[in-house]
Amino acid sequence: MDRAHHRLRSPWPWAAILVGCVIGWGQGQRAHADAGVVAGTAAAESILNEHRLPLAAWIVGIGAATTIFVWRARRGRPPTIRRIAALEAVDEAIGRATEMGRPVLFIPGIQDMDNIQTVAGVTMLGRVAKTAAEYDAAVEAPVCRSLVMEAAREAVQASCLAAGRADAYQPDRIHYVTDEQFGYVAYVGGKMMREKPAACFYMGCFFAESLIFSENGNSIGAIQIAGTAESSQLPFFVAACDYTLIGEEFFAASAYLSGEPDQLGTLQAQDSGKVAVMSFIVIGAVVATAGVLMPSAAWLGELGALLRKAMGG
Amino acid sequence: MNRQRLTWIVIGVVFAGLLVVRGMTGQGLGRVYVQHEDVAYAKVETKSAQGAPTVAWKRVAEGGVADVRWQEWSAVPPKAWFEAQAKDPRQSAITLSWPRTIGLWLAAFFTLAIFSFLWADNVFYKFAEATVVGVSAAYWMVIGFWDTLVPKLFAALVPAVVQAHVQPSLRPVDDVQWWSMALALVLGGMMLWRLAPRGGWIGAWPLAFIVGVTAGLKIVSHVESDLMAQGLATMESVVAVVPGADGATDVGASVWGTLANLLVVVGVLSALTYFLFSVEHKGLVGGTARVGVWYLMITFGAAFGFTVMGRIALLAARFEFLFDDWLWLIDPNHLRA
Amino acid sequence: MVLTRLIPLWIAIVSGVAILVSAFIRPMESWGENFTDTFNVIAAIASVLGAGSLLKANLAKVSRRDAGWGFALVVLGTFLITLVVGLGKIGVHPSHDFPQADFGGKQESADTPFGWIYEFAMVPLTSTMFALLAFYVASAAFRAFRAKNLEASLLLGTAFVILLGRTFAGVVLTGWLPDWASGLRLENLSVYVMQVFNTAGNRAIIIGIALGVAATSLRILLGVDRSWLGGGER
Amino acid sequence: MSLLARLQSLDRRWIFLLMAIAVAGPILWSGLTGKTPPEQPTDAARRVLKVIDDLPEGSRVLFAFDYDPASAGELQPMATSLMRQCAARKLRIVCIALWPLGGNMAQETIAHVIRADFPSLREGVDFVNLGFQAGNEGVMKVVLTDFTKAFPKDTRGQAAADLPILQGVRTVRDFPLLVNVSAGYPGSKEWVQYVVSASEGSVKMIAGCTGVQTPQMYPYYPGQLAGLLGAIKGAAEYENLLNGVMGGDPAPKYLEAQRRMAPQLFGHLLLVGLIVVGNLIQFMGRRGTRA
Repeated sequence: MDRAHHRLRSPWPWAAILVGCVIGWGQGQRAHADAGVVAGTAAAESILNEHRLPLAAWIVGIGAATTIFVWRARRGRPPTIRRIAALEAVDEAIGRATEMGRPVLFIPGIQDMDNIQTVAGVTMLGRVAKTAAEYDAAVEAPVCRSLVMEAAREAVQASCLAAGRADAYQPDRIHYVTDEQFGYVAYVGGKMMREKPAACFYMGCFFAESLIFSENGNSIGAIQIAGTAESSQLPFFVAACDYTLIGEEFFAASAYLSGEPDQLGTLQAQDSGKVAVMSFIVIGAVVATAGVLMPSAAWLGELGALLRKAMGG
Repeated sequence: MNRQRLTWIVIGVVFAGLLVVRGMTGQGLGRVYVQHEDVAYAKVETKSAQGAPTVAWKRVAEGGVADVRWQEWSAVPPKAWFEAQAKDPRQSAITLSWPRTIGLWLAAFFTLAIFSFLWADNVFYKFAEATVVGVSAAYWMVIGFWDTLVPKLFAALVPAVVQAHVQPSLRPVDDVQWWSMALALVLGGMMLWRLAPRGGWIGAWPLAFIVGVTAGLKIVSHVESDLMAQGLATMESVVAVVPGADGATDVGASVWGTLANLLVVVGVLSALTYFLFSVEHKGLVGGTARVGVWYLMITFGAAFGFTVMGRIALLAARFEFLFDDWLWLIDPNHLRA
Repeated sequence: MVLTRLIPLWIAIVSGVAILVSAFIRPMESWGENFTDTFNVIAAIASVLGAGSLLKANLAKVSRRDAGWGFALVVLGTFLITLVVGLGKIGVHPSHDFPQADFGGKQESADTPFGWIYEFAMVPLTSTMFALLAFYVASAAFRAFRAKNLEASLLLGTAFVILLGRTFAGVVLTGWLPDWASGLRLENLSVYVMQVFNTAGNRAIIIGIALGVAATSLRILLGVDRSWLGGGER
Repeated sequence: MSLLARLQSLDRRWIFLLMAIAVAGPILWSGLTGKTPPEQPTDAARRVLKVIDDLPEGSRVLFAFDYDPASAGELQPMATSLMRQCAARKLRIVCIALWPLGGNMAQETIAHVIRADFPSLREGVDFVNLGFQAGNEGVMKVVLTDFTKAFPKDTRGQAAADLPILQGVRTVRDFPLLVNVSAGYPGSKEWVQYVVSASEGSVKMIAGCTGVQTPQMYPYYPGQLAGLLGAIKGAAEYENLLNGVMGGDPAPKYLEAQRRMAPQLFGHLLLVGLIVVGNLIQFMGRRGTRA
């Protein structure tokens, strides 16, 4: 098992990435050639969209930082990551549910799998389910999209296997309710009042239901941990839940909880991206300010334009 | 338990009594009126300029020879019925619609049933909850079928059928669309394989495809329109020079503008510092992060204030439904007078 | 292992990277748009699985005579009725533009059974559920918005300024301020808060989220995080 | 039991009751007397009025209805007034929707405003409803390159390419103004990100948003967003301004937002009161334990 695992880790993903690049590029070439023939004109513009080169540079940069930090972490230099209180509380919340003999409720948001927050939410569900399987607590996850149901079952089944508790996986606990936002809310609200879960996790993309869930959760005395990147809902989670993962913290949660060096390495890559943006902001603002104060210095204008271009301006 | 049941019975009886009183005073309450229209179309065959036969459909007046006919009903304000009745008490152009009147009372019942959850979980809420789950799950499946599968999948793969039965004006799709629909059909089929007794693992493949493509798409859209665009927006000059009415610099406005710009830059930088993961929040970083948290809290406070506005408006709309459409207590849109 | 782990991993990485690369190549920029249609069709097909799950859960409740099995019956009944009238376009008249197409009519108006269900069951139920939020906002305001520390006080203070500044109450309370101090009137104060502090806070949150999304996507595309496939660490 | 202790353990159902009274009372008052609370328009609403007013007669306006009945209480008054001003200014209105039920909302707005008060306008020539298209941002990207590919037919089933109103429209850039009334995703934010930024200034945009979305839209205003109506308050201000411009006694449907400000006012005051009382209780409770 360990060997297979290791083999998966090393060169294979890179081969897959390469294949993806080749397919993408090759199809582009072909489509471009076809277009040329049909239009009967020589390709006047490059098939590469050079307006998007700065974007490509940013993505390659973040990708390179990720690779470097993952590589460093594997070489035995795992990064130190600051404490995130909400995530330290996950085990405690599940433990309490176990003691009280009540279920854990997990809501992976109300959007479909084409929303990256849902993907992050399902990943978190896997982590929570693993801990719950170890503690022998039941995780209930009603969902409002059929595809999310399938993905969630997949993740929970694998987590139970990984925890050595294949018997703990009960697919019926992850069930579809309805695609309709408030139909789903009505169902979950009623379920909370009747089954009184001891711990509630809201991890994913949320809209108006955030406050209905968290106020109902509060009234039944559940420990509530929320995480979302929907900034309009953050105030309600912050006010009504015990712990909240704000924006970027939510995306870091899965990596943080895994505790694996590679995953923690990607958090460092995230930080390096932040530092890069902050540097651009500082330098850009200083150059722009200097340009206003010294309108005669043309080089300042050029430098400013260059910096803006690097930001896609 | 007994006391709760008694409370419900008392509330119910008082409420029903008030409804009866309301029904017997003034114009009454909760009725919907409709008028109907007969629609008839006849097939007309013509020849186009090239001589090819084409078929057109013409609306025919009442009583004419038609190939297709049907009736349409549309709601009218009660005022129209009152006026029609005043002119001719035996008129039948505008009539009471039983289905819609029953529907209106059902809607009022559902509205009150959901509100009753605020008191406590109860049998009315449970009934409303079961209804909304059943109806809405089916509703979205129907919408998915008629608005996604038919015009996208079927229109690409079996255009003749769609043209014959749903949308005669359908135009052929291009190759890329055809292939993307064929792919969707294959992946959807793999998804459904889960229902088969064996080989359910194949359902993980379409999921993998979706997750992979989502990752590829989102990284582009978020880095481009969020990271770069918001960074760019902050790379502005801090010093603001605001021209006044006379062409000279308006000092007061410029100072305010400069201060505002400075506060924005400081805010973005400090709040980003809060999100740093690989540095302990101590010393300078800790202090900056704390300022960042202040900014975040002000942002959340603003979001709270604005959200509240919307929520009250929604509640107001439900009360208006009860008072206006159902109980006929108020008439802000002059539908009855 | 190969069929259940390796191939899905390959599918995800190849398709993700291909779509990523396509964003930079002119003739292929529309790939991403076509994916939306592809996804919606897959999701529509997969709703059969959702329907199966819903039916199974409720049928089980009914057959086991669980507490509240009568409500499970209501779910089943309303679900099946809505599905049948909606898919069959029962009672729907043809459209005016194509009277010959037997399934060309719209079922939005309340004179079709599906439209009736929508207007008199779904709309009141869902919008009343939405309206419950006003009550929850009130109880959260009373219970949760406490000036426990500086951070919480800032949140509170801002909410105050916006709440008052966005109604006529703000005009009454601070309208007496002279013109030179008009910037301190609540309605103007709320605009400053929005344009300065809210803009800065939101920008930082948005940039952070963008980086979070980028890292999450890269974890998937570089094969670092495979837990979405089930079990990263074992 | 002391008052303080009683307040500390107050059943939240009392708060629910207060909220119900604070909202229902003003509705009944306003409904029975026909009065609306006074209104003072801010700059944001004036800007919206001016942007539409500045367009030459006959300009095309793309009107995106990205909401559904659940948010109609807050957004319908905006859509009504915006469409009224566009119709009165003799602009040509092209309605689209990225929300499944948005097409219906457009249809209702057209019935309420255009068919009722501007009966001379012809469907397909002066206005049209192209209905809903699935695909969220995908649709926005398509309208940037080929408008009728994204919206191939109108709600009557006619091919969009044949409609007189769309002659000469190749992409979304052929619309000088985009009006968007939106309740969430996809909505104003996406329109700004994908369409307004990509149009390099050729498309101006006005957004009418729910209260929830408004804070997220402020970073784009007044840059990429030419006008912003936030929540029912924004709608009421704009409605008030427009009624002033149009003159005469406004029909009740054109007073909807201002009428809704009555419950809004009392609801807000109640919330402020609840926050104050909640904090007082905590403050006094803390002092009590210290003593």
